[in-house]
Amino acid sequence: MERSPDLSIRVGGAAGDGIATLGESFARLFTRNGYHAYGHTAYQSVIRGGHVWFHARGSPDRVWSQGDGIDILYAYNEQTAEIHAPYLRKGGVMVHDPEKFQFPADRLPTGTRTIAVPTLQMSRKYTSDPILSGSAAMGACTFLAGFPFDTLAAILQDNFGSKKKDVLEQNLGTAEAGYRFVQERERPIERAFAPNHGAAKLLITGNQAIAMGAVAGGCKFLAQYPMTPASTIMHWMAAHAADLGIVVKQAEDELAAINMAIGASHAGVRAMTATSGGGFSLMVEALGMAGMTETPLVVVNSQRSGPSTGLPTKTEQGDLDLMLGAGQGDFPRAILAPGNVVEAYRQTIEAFRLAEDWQTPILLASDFGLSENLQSADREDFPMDLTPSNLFSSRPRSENGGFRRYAYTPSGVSPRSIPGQKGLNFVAGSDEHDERGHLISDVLVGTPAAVVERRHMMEKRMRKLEGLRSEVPMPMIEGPESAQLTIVAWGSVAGPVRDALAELNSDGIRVNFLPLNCVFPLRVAELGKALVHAQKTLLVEANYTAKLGGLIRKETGIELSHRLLKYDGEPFYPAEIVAKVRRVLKEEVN
Amino acid sequence: MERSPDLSIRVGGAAGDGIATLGESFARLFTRNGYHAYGHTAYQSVIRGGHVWFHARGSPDRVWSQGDGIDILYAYNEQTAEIHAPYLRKGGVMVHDPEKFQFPADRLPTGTRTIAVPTLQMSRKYTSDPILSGSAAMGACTFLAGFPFDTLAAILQDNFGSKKKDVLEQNLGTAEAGYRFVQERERPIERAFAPNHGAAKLLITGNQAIAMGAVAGGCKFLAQYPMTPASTIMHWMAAHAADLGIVVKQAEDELAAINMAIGASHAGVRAMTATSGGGFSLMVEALGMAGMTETPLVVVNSQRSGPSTGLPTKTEQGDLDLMLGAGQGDFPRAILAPGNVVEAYRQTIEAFRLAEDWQTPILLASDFGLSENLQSADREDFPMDLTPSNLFSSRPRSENGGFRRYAYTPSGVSPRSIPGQKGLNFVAGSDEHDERGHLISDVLVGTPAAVVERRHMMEKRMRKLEGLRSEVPMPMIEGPESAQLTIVAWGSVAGPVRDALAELNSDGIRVNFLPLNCVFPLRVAELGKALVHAQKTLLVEANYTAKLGGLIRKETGIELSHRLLKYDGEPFYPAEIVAKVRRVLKEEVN
Amino acid sequence: MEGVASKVVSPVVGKSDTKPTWCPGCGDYGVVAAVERALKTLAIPSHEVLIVSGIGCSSNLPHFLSSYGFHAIHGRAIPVASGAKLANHALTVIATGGDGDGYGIGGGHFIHAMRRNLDITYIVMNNEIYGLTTGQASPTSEMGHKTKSTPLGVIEHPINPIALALASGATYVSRGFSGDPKHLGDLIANGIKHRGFSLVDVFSPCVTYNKLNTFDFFRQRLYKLEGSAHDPSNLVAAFERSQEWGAKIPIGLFYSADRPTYEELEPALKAGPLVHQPAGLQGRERLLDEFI
Amino acid sequence: MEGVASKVVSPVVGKSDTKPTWCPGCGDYGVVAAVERALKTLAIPSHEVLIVSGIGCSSNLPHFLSSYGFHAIHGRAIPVASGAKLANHALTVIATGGDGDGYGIGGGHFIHAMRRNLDITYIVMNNEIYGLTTGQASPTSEMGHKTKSTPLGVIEHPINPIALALASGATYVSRGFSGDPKHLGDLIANGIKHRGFSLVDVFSPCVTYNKLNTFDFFRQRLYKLEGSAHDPSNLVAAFERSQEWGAKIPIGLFYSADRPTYEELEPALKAGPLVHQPAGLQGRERLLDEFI
Ligand SMILES: Cc1ncc(C[n+]2csc(CCOP(=O)(O)OP(=O)(O)O)c2C)c(N)n1
Ligand SMILES: Cc1ncc(C[n+]2csc(CCOP(=O)(O)OP(=O)(O)O)c2C)c(N)n1
Ligand code: SF4
Ligand code: SF4
Ligand SMILES: [Mg+2]
Ligand SMILES: [Mg+2]
Repeated sequence: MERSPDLSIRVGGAAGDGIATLGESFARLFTRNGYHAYGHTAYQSVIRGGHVWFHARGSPDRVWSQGDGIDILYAYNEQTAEIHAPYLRKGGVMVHDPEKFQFPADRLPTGTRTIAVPTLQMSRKYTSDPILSGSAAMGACTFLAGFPFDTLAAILQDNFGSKKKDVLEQNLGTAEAGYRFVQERERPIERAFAPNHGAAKLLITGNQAIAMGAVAGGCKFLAQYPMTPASTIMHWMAAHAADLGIVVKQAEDELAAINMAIGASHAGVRAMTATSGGGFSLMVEALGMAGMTETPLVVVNSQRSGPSTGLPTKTEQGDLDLMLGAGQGDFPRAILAPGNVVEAYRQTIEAFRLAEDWQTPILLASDFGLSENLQSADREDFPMDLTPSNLFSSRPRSENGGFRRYAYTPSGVSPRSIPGQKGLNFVAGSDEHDERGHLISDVLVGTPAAVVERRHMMEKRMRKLEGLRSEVPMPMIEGPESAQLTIVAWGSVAGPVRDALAELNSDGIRVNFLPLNCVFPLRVAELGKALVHAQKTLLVEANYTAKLGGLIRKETGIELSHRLLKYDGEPFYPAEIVAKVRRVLKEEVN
Repeated sequence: MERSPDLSIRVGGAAGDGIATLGESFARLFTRNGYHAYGHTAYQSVIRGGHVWFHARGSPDRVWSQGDGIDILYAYNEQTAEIHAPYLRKGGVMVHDPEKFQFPADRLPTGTRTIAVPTLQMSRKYTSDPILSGSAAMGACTFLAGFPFDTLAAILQDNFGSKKKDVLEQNLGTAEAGYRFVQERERPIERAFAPNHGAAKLLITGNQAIAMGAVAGGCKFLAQYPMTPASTIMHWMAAHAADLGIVVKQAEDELAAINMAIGASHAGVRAMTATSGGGFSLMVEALGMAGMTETPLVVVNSQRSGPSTGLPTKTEQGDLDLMLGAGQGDFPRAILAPGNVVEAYRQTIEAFRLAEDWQTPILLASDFGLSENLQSADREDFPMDLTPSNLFSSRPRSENGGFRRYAYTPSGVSPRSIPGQKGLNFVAGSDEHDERGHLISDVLVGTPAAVVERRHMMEKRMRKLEGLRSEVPMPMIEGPESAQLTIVAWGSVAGPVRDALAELNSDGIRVNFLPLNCVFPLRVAELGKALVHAQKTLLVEANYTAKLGGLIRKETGIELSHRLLKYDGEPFYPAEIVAKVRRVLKEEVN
Repeated sequence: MEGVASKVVSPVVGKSDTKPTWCPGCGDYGVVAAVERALKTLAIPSHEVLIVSGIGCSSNLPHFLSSYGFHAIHGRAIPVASGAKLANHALTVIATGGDGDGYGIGGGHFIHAMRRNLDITYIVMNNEIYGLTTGQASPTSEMGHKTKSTPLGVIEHPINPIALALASGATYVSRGFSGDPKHLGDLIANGIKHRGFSLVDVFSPCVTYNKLNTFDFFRQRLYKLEGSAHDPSNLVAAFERSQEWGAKIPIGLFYSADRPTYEELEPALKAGPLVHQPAGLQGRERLLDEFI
Repeated sequence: MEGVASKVVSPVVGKSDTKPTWCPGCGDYGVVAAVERALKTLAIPSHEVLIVSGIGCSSNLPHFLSSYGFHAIHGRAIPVASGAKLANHALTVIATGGDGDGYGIGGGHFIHAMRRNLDITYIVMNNEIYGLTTGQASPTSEMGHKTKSTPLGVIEHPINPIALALASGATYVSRGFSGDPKHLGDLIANGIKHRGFSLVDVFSPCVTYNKLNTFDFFRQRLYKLEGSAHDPSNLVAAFERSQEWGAKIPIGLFYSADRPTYEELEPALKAGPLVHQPAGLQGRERLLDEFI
């Protein structure tokens, strides 16, 4: 498989310089011209200042991560040049304004060069605020990337059209000045793309996909407390709430958020909450209550670098043990872990289905990278044809002698009534209870009948775990069937692994990939089968203690033979994975 | 090894009937006469009514659990007779008052009988409150068990001496009436004990031992929120706080409790909090903060039957995954799991030492059984010679250019200063930071130097986990060195296992036992070595999903071959374990 | 008749088939009777009532009435009730529990619920002690009260739930007494009728663990605001009354005000209870346009 | 000179070697300056001051001063500060953070800390928005305020921290303005001097995300209680003033009262700060007698 060359544009500056807007616009240049794209945002836990950057990568082929290397770097300030210029690859250029800083050519990698653009001069025509200079540079980069000014103009129109009229005019004017300035002096770089490669693609973050997927799956209620990188789920929902008929409740804390969602679900409305590790920690107790009361619930945990407050704007897969162990005692749960925006949409829908069918909490594990980075996709990737049933309008049969909300059944799933439905009144309780919901923790517990009842009720609930196991996504090998090495990863780390795989396979190296979209419960039999033929296995995981590796060993006895772990907050780069695979395979030869 | 026969007295009634006091007094009959004893309390999540019971077992040998079977049953009410009479063993008697209820002899196991005592009649001499009738029965049982009235009189003196004078008189009078009534008509039962077997022993609960161990280990600050079965730690501490110079703070919730303890520890005072699963769930976030800020902390989690509120007065080992996963991201921790009151005392001291030496949170896992049941012990079991250092008076060296609170060291442990110490000011932060405690999450994160710094700081902290691993209690086989089967268990389940082992070994069956007093980090090498010779292994654990078994497989790859799991809230009975071992060994023969 | 009404058939709320497990003489018997009386008076069908509680002796209340119930975890009755109310605001939602549950561990939710003004009635069985955990100090325990956790006496100023409610913007703030179930029933009924968040703090003595704040203690001290010159529309006057403690302690309605409820202001609820609205994204493909 | 004072050598609290990372113009600059001024005035040695914060823009404050600090997790500044104060009540303990941190997620601790009356000074940088998480509504956001989480406007009554403090039994209740650091510095200094819990709520505008409650907004409305007829020993009058919002908004000292602190009442602290007391059980063997 030949891969077409990709094109990467990176822009860096300080928080407040409008870097994210510039970067997203670059990503959109790709998708508007019909290319696949990936946009990686790198910012800090500070509102102004510091150093932020955005990396936009495009390709005629599907891209799964930020890739490796930079072709066009726009350095808004000197720090950006210092930090990022070393990653320019052959034929690459750095755009900067010499009025802001000088950058001697000998500090650039060989085969790369700078292009000086007087961006401040161009923006000064309109304002003394240097932020406008970014648009001039954007114009310059657009030309260098091979795209027509029209595309950029349309993007600027979308970005600033709703603002005061002169804001748009100023941006358009400066952008055009930058474009024309370079057009007169330069040619597009060697890797530049041809315009109009195909129909425009969508560009979407994991959080937007999750939020939209939730609504598609029937969610009508979101209670959340802001926390990076989960906040934008609430932002998207809030922006569309009135239109879509969804209650979005910013709660006073995460304890309230999850308990509100449980209350709403109990009352018959599909409900979700979303947070990151610190907030998820506060939800642990209520998660167990959802398990005990058998209340459907979807909880998104978008992981960031821990422990504790850690690095709030950096990625990690450090919460697996937390999610596995959340809640005292045993109750059924599943943990889905989508690997890209399309899976994020679909698995959120699936999370709602599983939560409802199995009447238990379902966790959706995201992370900073998936939640906040941008990925291209097609309209067809987001089917909207599902019609979630109205829970209130279907009701279980009434029974003589009282409704048995927690009736023993072979599957463990019992008939559920909704408050407001006549004749099916019951009390849901966080204490242990019998089939009708009556407590057995008070005047009964310890008596022989209650001991048996308790055992049966535990077994009834835990049967649902086996049911869940048979319905969660199947582990499926990607790439060549028989391979020298099988890579195993979960969640968004699938992105750089897929890019690495493409490169390795196109180099003729037989490596394949087992992405886990569901980390709990594991389909032990299928997983064992998928791994049994692997000569070597490489676990790629973004945490210190190889948590998925531990879980696989715990559940299957299989110890993956090699590991590539990262815990510095940065995403995996495909090249790191490629290099590791080569090292592991070389070992074998020796 | 021949085992001497034990003697078990059980008393049952409703909450409010004074059953616990009666039961504890029976246990004390044993210890005051120099016998070993174990007292099992069984109550419900209700304040009055329902059914409660207490089981007191004595023996000339050390006993580790409530054992099996009943020799003397005092049935305060009919329900007690119905529930417990079936467990009377040969030669056993049931004491009851026919005025309360009749119990036909054919409902008793063969070889057992009832002894009718007019307890109400005896108590009516003083009061119409039937609660006094229990003292009459206690007198009767004391005689039947072989003990002199004097011992009982002394116990009653201790129980009621501080109350109004006539309360003591009434109890003494009724007890003596009961004693004399039976003395005139009966002889002590066959298994009855001889009085004055030796010097009086102590009788203590796990929670008392933990509280006392904490103080011995240097604890000066306890912040707690009430929760069964951890509340009595606070009660003991509160009762002794003024005398011992300890601040006991009942907080507004568990969030406050753990954060207060962290604040106190930061300020240089050894601090603890204690709770059960639901409250522990609320402590998860702050636990990570203690890990990140490297603040010593001891957290007791006394487990009860989950999930959620579950069975608040019943035992389980269901929180292992919760404790392992508590907190987003990775940080070092240890989980100690004492198996009896003496270990509870010593390991609490050890928990304080480890927390301080490794500057990280140490969890002490207890459970309802260990926390609330009574066990005999000797004074020498509770050494009080440790002199915990004063943290404030020893100070690290000052440094030029600022104190490096989080200095990189080979062990991962850095010098620690205490607020109030001059010239060593620093800021402890829950965000990632550098050696001096400066944040790297804001204006630095993502820059090349900060990425390296982050990696180093993670590695520094995680080195402490390896240090901890080398200092936690060693797994040591008990019983015959080579055996047909090795039992593995953790925490208080060691009790019934030890009793079962004694029985099996005295029957000539070669079984041994590997108790785990530390479940995390596991000493992987030593554990592997201890298990490598085991022909068969039996995991005995009080939860549904065999959590310790999973952890052992995850860490060592070893899958224990057999399991005995219990999740109905009741303690393991030695006979269940004996029977299971016999079944497992029979398998082999077939 | 009431005594045998079964959970599933009673048209209005009555006793359930579970007998209360409280200690004989516990104040909470008076409260459940008052709730039952209030709901009977209002004749709300039993299946349209949801009673949500936390954990504690008092929080067992939902099991003893024939409505729908949710017996949640300690301290979280209010957020669970809030979620349920937002999901179906046609339901009559009552939150209930103890002083530890509501003012201790649940204190944060308490103040936020009141500013939020959801149409929920919150009945707190305030016995100034932790009952179910066998007698520790509660946030409303008086200074000096000796309990298992404060053997030398409480050294903290107690929470004043009435003052707190007034400061938080609650729109119906009242206090009742378990020993006067008729008056209490009226306060509860009026609280349910009130549009917005209603607090009914109830002196509900724990006869087992609180030997200080007994029925007698209250009988000697309580007086009714209804018979006094108090004007329940005057916030500052209500705050002043809330400070009264000692020989004379007021019960009754401290304050009530008319303010739109959260449900009324929430745009997504204009189309009726959420539970009856259609779900999903059918026909919403234009949503994707924002990602082009 | 102040500018270069290093964390470890300054005898009294000065700036640290870390420059504030707040947005240019952020109200919090005025607050850190006021804290520095107050501590300088009181001349407390820098190593005897512990500043504890939660998480938020405002909660970064401890890093910018040369004292000891504890930058805790979101919402938990008060319990951490309380534990530290109980461990060593010779320390000057200041808790600080934002409105979300203190009145939102930390709301429960807030009300309990005030009734407890530990000698802690709590400074809340109230910008009526969530700054660090980029602009969602906060518990003090006004009705109608459009934010990222409330695009159609806030529909909840805001928290009134002053009223809440008065209702909870706080013994020093004040409000300052970041735009008047001299006045604010005095409020803080007096709060630190006050024996017991002191609240200093500070209007500290977020220039990036709150376009409603700006410096100008406050400059046009604020007046000082000190110049008015207000009597800060009158609780009810203070409550009345706390309700003022609109054209005229008061700052200054609303209320102060003299009540024993928690530390003074705690028996174990009679022998001096806990941190200096001996630990362990040496010679306490008689403790075992109770188990015989
Ligand atoms: C998170 C958590 N912490 C602690 C407990 C233990 N607990 C159960 S009830 C209760 C307090 C009960 O007091 P209150 O709310 O006043 O109710 P009462 O029993 O007095 O009616 C506590 C602390 C718990 N169940 N969950
Ligand atoms: C448990 C938890 N939930 C959420 C967050 C995310 N978070 C960080 S700061 C913040 C709010 C900041 O608002 P405020 O306290 O008012 O401080 P400001 O930034 O406005 O000064 C939130 C929600 C967190 N760190 N921890
Ligand atoms: S302990 Fe107190 S509150 Fe609980 S049921 Fe008994 S009397 Fe009522
Ligand atoms: S975002 Fe607002 S609060 Fe945060 S630093 Fe900027 S101006 Fe200050
Ligand atoms: Mg109570
Ligand atoms: Mg704020």
